[in-house]
Amino acid sequence: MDGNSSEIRSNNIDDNWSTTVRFAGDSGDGMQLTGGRLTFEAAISGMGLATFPDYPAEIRAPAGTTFGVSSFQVRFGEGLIASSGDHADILVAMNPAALKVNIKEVLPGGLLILDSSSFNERGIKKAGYEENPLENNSLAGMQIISADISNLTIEAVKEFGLGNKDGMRCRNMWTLGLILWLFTKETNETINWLQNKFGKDNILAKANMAALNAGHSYAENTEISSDIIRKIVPKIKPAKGKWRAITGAESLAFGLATGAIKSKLNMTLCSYPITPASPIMHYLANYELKGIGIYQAEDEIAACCSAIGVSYAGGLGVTSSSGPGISLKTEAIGLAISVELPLIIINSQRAGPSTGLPTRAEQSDLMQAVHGRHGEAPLVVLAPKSPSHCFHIAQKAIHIAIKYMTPVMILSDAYLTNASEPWLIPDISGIKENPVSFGEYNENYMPFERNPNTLARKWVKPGTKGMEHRIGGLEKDSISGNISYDPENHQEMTNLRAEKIRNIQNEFEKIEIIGPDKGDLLVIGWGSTNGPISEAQELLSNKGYAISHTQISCLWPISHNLKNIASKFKEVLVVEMNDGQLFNLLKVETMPNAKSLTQVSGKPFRVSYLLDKFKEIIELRN
Amino acid sequence: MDGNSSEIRSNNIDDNWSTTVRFAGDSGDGMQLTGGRLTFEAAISGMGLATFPDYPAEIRAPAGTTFGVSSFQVRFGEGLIASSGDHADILVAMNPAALKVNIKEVLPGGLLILDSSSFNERGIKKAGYEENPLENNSLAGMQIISADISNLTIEAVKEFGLGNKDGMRCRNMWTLGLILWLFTKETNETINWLQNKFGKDNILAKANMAALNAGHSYAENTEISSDIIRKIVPKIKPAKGKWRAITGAESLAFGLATGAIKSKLNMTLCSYPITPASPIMHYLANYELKGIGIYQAEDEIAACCSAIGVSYAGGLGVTSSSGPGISLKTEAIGLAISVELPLIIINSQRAGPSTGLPTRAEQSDLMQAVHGRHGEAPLVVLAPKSPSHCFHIAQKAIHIAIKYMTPVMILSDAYLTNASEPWLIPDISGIKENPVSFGEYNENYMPFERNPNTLARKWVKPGTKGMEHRIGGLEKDSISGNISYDPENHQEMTNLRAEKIRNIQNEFEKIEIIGPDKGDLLVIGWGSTNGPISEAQELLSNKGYAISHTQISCLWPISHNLKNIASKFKEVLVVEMNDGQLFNLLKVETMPNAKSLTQVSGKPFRVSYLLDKFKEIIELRN
Amino acid sequence: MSINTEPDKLKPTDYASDQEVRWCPGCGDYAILNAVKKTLADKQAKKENTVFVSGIGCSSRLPYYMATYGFHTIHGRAPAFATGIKITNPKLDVWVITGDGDSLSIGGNHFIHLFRKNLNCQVLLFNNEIYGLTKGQASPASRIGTISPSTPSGSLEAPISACELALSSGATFVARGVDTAIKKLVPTLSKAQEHVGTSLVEIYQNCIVYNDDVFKSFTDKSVASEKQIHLEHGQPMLFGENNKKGLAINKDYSSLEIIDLEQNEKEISRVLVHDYKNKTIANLLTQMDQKSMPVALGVIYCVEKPTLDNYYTEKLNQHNNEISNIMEKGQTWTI
Amino acid sequence: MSINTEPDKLKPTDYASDQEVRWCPGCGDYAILNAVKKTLADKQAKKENTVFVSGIGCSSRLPYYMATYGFHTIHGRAPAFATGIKITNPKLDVWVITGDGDSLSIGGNHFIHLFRKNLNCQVLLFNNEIYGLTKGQASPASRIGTISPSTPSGSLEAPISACELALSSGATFVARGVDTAIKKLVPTLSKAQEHVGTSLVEIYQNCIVYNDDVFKSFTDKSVASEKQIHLEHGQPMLFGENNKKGLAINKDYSSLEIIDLEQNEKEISRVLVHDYKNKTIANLLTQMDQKSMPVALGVIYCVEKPTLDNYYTEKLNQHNNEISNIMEKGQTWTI
Ligand SMILES: Cc1ncc(C[n+]2csc(CCOP(=O)(O)OP(=O)(O)O)c2C)c(N)n1
Ligand SMILES: Cc1ncc(C[n+]2csc(CCOP(=O)(O)OP(=O)(O)O)c2C)c(N)n1
Ligand code: SF4
Ligand code: SF4
Ligand SMILES: [Mg+2]
Ligand SMILES: [Mg+2]
Repeated sequence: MDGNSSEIRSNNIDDNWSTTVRFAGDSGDGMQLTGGRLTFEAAISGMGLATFPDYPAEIRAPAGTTFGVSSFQVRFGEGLIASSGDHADILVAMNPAALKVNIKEVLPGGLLILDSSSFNERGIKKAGYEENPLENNSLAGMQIISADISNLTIEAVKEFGLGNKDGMRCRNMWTLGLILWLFTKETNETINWLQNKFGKDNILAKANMAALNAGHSYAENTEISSDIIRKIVPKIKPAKGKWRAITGAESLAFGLATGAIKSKLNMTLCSYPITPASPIMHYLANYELKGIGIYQAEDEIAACCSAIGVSYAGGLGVTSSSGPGISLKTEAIGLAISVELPLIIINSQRAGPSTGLPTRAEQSDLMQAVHGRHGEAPLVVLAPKSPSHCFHIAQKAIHIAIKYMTPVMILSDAYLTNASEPWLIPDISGIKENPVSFGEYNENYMPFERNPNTLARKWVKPGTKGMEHRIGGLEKDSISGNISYDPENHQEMTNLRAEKIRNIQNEFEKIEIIGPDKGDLLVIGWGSTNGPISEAQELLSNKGYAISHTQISCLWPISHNLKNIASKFKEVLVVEMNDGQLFNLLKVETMPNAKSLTQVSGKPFRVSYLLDKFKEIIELRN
Repeated sequence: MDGNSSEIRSNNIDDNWSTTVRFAGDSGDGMQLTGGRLTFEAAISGMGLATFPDYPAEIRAPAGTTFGVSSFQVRFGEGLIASSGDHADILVAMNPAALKVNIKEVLPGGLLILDSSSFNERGIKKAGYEENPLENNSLAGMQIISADISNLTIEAVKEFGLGNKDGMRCRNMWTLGLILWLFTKETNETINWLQNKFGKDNILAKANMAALNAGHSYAENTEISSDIIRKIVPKIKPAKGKWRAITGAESLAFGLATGAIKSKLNMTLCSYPITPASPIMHYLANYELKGIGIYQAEDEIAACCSAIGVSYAGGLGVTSSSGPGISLKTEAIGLAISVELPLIIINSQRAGPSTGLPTRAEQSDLMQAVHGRHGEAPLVVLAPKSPSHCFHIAQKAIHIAIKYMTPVMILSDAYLTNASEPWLIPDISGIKENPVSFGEYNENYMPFERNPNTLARKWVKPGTKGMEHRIGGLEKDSISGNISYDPENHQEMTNLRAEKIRNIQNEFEKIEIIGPDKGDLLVIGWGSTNGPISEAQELLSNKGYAISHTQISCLWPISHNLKNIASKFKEVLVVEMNDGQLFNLLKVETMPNAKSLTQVSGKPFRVSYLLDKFKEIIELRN
Repeated sequence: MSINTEPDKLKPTDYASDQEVRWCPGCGDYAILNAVKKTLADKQAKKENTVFVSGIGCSSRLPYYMATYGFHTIHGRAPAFATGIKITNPKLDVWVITGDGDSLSIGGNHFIHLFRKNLNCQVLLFNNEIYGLTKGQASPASRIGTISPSTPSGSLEAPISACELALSSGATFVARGVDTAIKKLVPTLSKAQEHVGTSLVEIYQNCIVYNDDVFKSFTDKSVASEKQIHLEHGQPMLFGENNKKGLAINKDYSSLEIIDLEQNEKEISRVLVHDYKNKTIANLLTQMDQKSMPVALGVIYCVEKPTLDNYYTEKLNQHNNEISNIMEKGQTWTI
Repeated sequence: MSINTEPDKLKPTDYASDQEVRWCPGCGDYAILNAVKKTLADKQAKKENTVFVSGIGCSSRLPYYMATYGFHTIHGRAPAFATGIKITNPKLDVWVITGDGDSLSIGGNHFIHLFRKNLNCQVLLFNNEIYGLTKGQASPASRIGTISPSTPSGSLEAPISACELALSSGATFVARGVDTAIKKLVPTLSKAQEHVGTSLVEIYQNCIVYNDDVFKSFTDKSVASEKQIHLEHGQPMLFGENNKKGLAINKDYSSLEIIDLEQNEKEISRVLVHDYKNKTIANLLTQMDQKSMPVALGVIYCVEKPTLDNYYTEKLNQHNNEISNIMEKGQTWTI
């Protein structure tokens, strides 16, 4: 059941052209930036693409050590590009440590681009190698471009008076030049960008341009081994419009803001820093959007309570965190459920338990999201499946929270947060406005009277004359909202709270299936596993397998429809990055005979692994 | 599905003689004490008995108001007495408010004992009655003893110079005297007790004795209506030995202390006050047992962390709370799981969500106990089924926590905490000692190496020379315990943690079933529902129904045996005071076809209600 | 709840909700409730703009008894809720109701951060030096040796002073009152409400059931004049019968001392004049030992500083970006 | 981990574990780690009796680098773990390692209660005025206006002072040091370790990545003598070149002021003599404005009070009851 123990073979992604490039170096080496530039070059060619940065730990570390290596992977090509690639076709390693950490991510026969000058005794020792990997046989079977990138770069920028240290900073541009050449790309777009960034006559712009061109011409000139085949980037036609790359964190931030704006609410994200949830707070802080603010609280409990206070006062309260912080919010979320106020809770899941692996993705907080509170305390749990989908899920969450007066939890994860994909910038003015109608003066107001359709109580904010009332976490009379110790009332309120949430499945009646309506295998996934699953499904489907895929967005309440859908398949497989949590929920709710495929390694599934498992199940059955 | 809406009919508990007496009054009226005395009188007659105090809210309230009423119910008789009675045969109501609150708890035709002097205009109005219930027809069908208890008592104690206020304090003794007479009991035992309590010549002893005797003779002398039949208490022979009454809270305190003593560990209960968990802390604080202390922390998070610190340092760390406090401990419990230290967590469940109904029992924290943490974070969940069973469960929890180096959560509830039953005081010296063997110096010590049988790591406490090591919440190498970001190691550790807990089901292989091994209906319950379920099962069984009952003590891991056991019954019914939480767990784990019977009213099931439901299922099936 | 029938002038009773008050008879909370209602009536506070936010405890039930908006939240966290409320609608007049357990034990962190942030609200701390609602355990405000169910042989730990803690956390208004001294309490509450910033009013509140008479040594009528000093800004710190005693700072500045003016008339010059902007003296006033010194009541400290809600909303008002513009910032490409 | 090969005399490096240190190059944490090792070596502390307990943060990784016992717990809660450890085994020498975020933000409540309870342990607060590990957000110790990812236009809230907060919570030992001033830091750590009770050492620690040079205004060599005052109990509070400056209390006792002895030689009499038992002066020392005044370093406050662990274990030692006796207490009956 461990995706990582499957052996590395071909990428298996053979139907359409795609390629995966991985950049690795010290955090100071500018690998994220270089990867970003290549991503952009692919994007403007109209290709599908997916990127993922990979940090090993939370803190920086001495240069040249393995635990200081950070990397960035980008995959682009034709057709469906939903995952950032199982393995890299090309690895750029700026030093021995980067090679050591990342070599197992490269396909056999893949291309390594190395800075030979860093493979000196000191660098090799720092990386923990016993001997120089370029000199023993350990890289056999790989294609290697080993150039003295350091010196070639320093040489190229010398004329601008940059010292060695500053010169070294341009190594990434030299490398990018070489890679652009590999993909038969010119340097002009990047040069424009550099000039925009630094100013045309800036010395750094000039030095970086010189390094870029040097790398490009180095490749152009015969020095590169002739058996390295230059890859030709195809031209593809995606939808018309203005595009950008978007990460899950940005997409969530945009979605939240859009949802609040369309509801005509001021919004405050109340949060406390934690990896990997913080970027959402950082983005919103930076945007300085009308009516939208962030509040950094003293801890996660305060953050959650403040967010509830925001909603109580008639704003939109949002709170975000990851595992340890979400655990701390448990009690306060229970209050929000009890007083029936809208609240958005974002959990950027990371690998647990406890502090776990803070930078790694996992989906192991689902059970906690659904059942992790004391008492019968139901809420809504949604999960976006891709960076761009975050934008929709955030809006949907707000819509539900307001319409049903309920907390909604969004389960994102460390992968979604940082992964990016191309995004057609939406026309915000085209999104429907849906202003909240707060309760106004009404002589017969009863704080817990409900809308018979949604079972929602009315949202009445302080400041509304004549509607003064009290709410709290003690059990309330089902109409007046006054404290009630009556056993029958408690039963009724328990039922009402459950029913209100159960009904919300109507909002998710349409369950999108990729593939035929019936067949041999239905794969059910949720969240960030969408990438690898959809690719595996498409590949098998193209080969004639009767396989379908649904990635469910609403994890609680579970739609009854799912049962009908699943009943038309011989086998149902639930794929997730935990020990089988959705699988267990589905067993209870709908389908006792589903199977489970899990992985808890902090890393995303590999497409090739899924492919094998799917085939196995289908073939066994037939 | 609501046990409370079932109508009041006969007690249905017809096979053996039993009677239920309910005492109700202001908190100053000494009803708990009076009930306790009657309990004792029943106990020394060797009868089975069960008691339950019922407080409506957390705070006191003005005298004579309905929300100030507190009550105490005792049921005693022959045969199985596992629940404190669905309804009362006799209600003592010291004022109109007490009558108003409790009248619905009395059987039709039951006996009311009332203090007529309190039914004046003021008292009636304070209770919220429109008119005097003694004067309209509202008590029709009831037997009533309405005596001017206040004045009769004041009269009786006058000679000791007690003023009205102090005299009134003796009303409860007057009433007890009357009740003892009803059960053909003499006053001598209570007189002994009063003399012991106050000292023979103490004025209060004398006054109380006088009141007691006055009540007794009042009844003896013709004043009581002749159609009230005096109940004769049968003599029964229970096990030989020294007996006492015990509540769940005391029993847990004794069990924890015994477990620690037998493991040769110092124990600290680290806690923060909360209803209804506090009594466990209070008892342990009071006992002043060798090596056993309590530490009241600044909040529940600190309490849990301190308890982990205690275990880390080589003591036994215990932490106790109820819903809101347990929710706050979530994060810290995850750490205890990650570092694999013993820890006992006691959750005295109360009705939720949020603040809920703090004094009422519910079983709605089961899912949280099993799944309520971020990440894959398994632990062991146990539930005692009766006050005396708490003693065993506490010891078992300690045994498992130490043997497997794991946190164990004990799910008690507000009912178990306060309910009492007779208890044969165990011979502590007969309980096996099982001293912990801490890790001593070992050159090859690896902090996360495991015992191959239990998968437990070694417990090494600071102070042990040569064994210095570091632990923490980041993912650890599966042997050395050093921080590890390796994906495969994370998968392995996840599996190991899960497997260790799963194996603990071996500790609970024998599942006790009451009734035949196969049949029409197996009722599965857990925790404090044991009383009503066992009584209902016994009654139906006596009538020839093929019904069996098992009350499971280990809720996580779920024993595989349960599946086999259940497969021999046509129907399986899971009974619990929540929305079907164990039912859902069992569906996942073992038996997809079980049925569910639930109640979330903050009140225990009524035997009569269960009886009907069980019959219905069996008869429908046959 | 009828909007039209509101009387021209609101009386204290107009601020009472329709819920029956459920404290123990004789509890000091009743008096405080009355003082609060009277304060609101004095100010003719708008019910709809007034919000009582509380944690959990006997004291924290107060919001249910007010005819204003009210939020009975969770234990210790009321300041965090208040923050969310005020940054969303700074016009609301927010009163945080809390107990010594609620604010000094579980809620300690939010308590100190509220003062640090200086949210414009009032905190009424009902200090009965005990956990009332959970039946009388020792709290962090309990004196050493307090006998309680969790400390049957007396509590071990030194009590914490709410006022001192608040001062060190950056509080801008610190005051004290006594539950039943309603005539003094109402003006203090009134000043707290007027202060722009977080105002702490610590109210000594008698819990008749679990900690009866714990403040008797200075609240009892017979000793009140000798054991209480009522501070007035700009006035000398005099107390006792005929104001014949004064407070001065001792030689090494480590504490205040009592000057008996009857015996040392000349030392009047050493008597401090109350300057509620002086933090050093405020600290010393809150640290006075109840046994040997009087208890300082009234406004102990008061300074002005920017408030969080003002800061936050000012900043928010400067936010001018449109989402569509932000989305298009950075690298884009058009197809 | 061999038990037999322990050298006769332990060197600082003998206290290093086998784990590679993983802070950013140039981080102030390295210097503090060295100071800690040196302090232990100076005392020849037993590795097996020494426990480092930390929360979460860059600083909180320190325990992994020590060859003693170590527990890297959860964010903000190290004091609570330390409490459990010390009441179970008071012989252990417990060092709490924490950051400004860990102890002053999420951990504020445990921080103040630790001082209140006076657990016998050392708290080393690595104050870099920023959240390091989570990539540089403003912390409660950050100055107003700090630009960070969560405060892109500058932070709004006033910083909190760890030392002042500790003093008001009942701290019995408060000291300060600077990361790289290892010669001064080691003796301070040493005194903290010797103090019986909770010892706070606030260490100004430079985070080279997210808050570089924030302490430069007083740690830079060129200004150190003018901007630092090293306190010695019983010695006059002199500083500056040739000790030509002194600290005195101002007229209304509201703050300390600098006396330039070069110009006013006579005023030497006003210069305070450091008495580390004087809480008023300790408070003023911790409240000095860094811009106009020197920063107080060394032991600012030190008094003796009973400790929680001692109290607790003494009490536990008095527990003499046998469980079988207790079970039989109260009403029993024999059949
Ligand atoms: C999370 C949580 N922990 C504990 C409790 C139990 N509890 C309720 S009130 C209270 C303390 C009350 O003391 P205080 O704040 O002084 O208020 P008082 O009752 O004395 O007015 C406690 C511990 C709770 N409700 N929630
Ligand atoms: C419950 C919880 N909330 C948040 C975090 C994320 N987090 C880790 S360290 C840290 C703050 C670190 O700041 P500080 O204590 O000052 O330590 P430094 O890194 O600066 O040494 C935060 C917010 C966490 N690990 N756990
Ligand atoms: S327990 Fe104490 S504080 Fe609570 S209502 Fe009763 S007297 Fe008041
Ligand atoms: S981020 Fe700052 S505090 Fe953390 S290791 Fe790097 S320099 Fe040190
Ligand atoms: Mg209190
Ligand atoms: Mg920091």
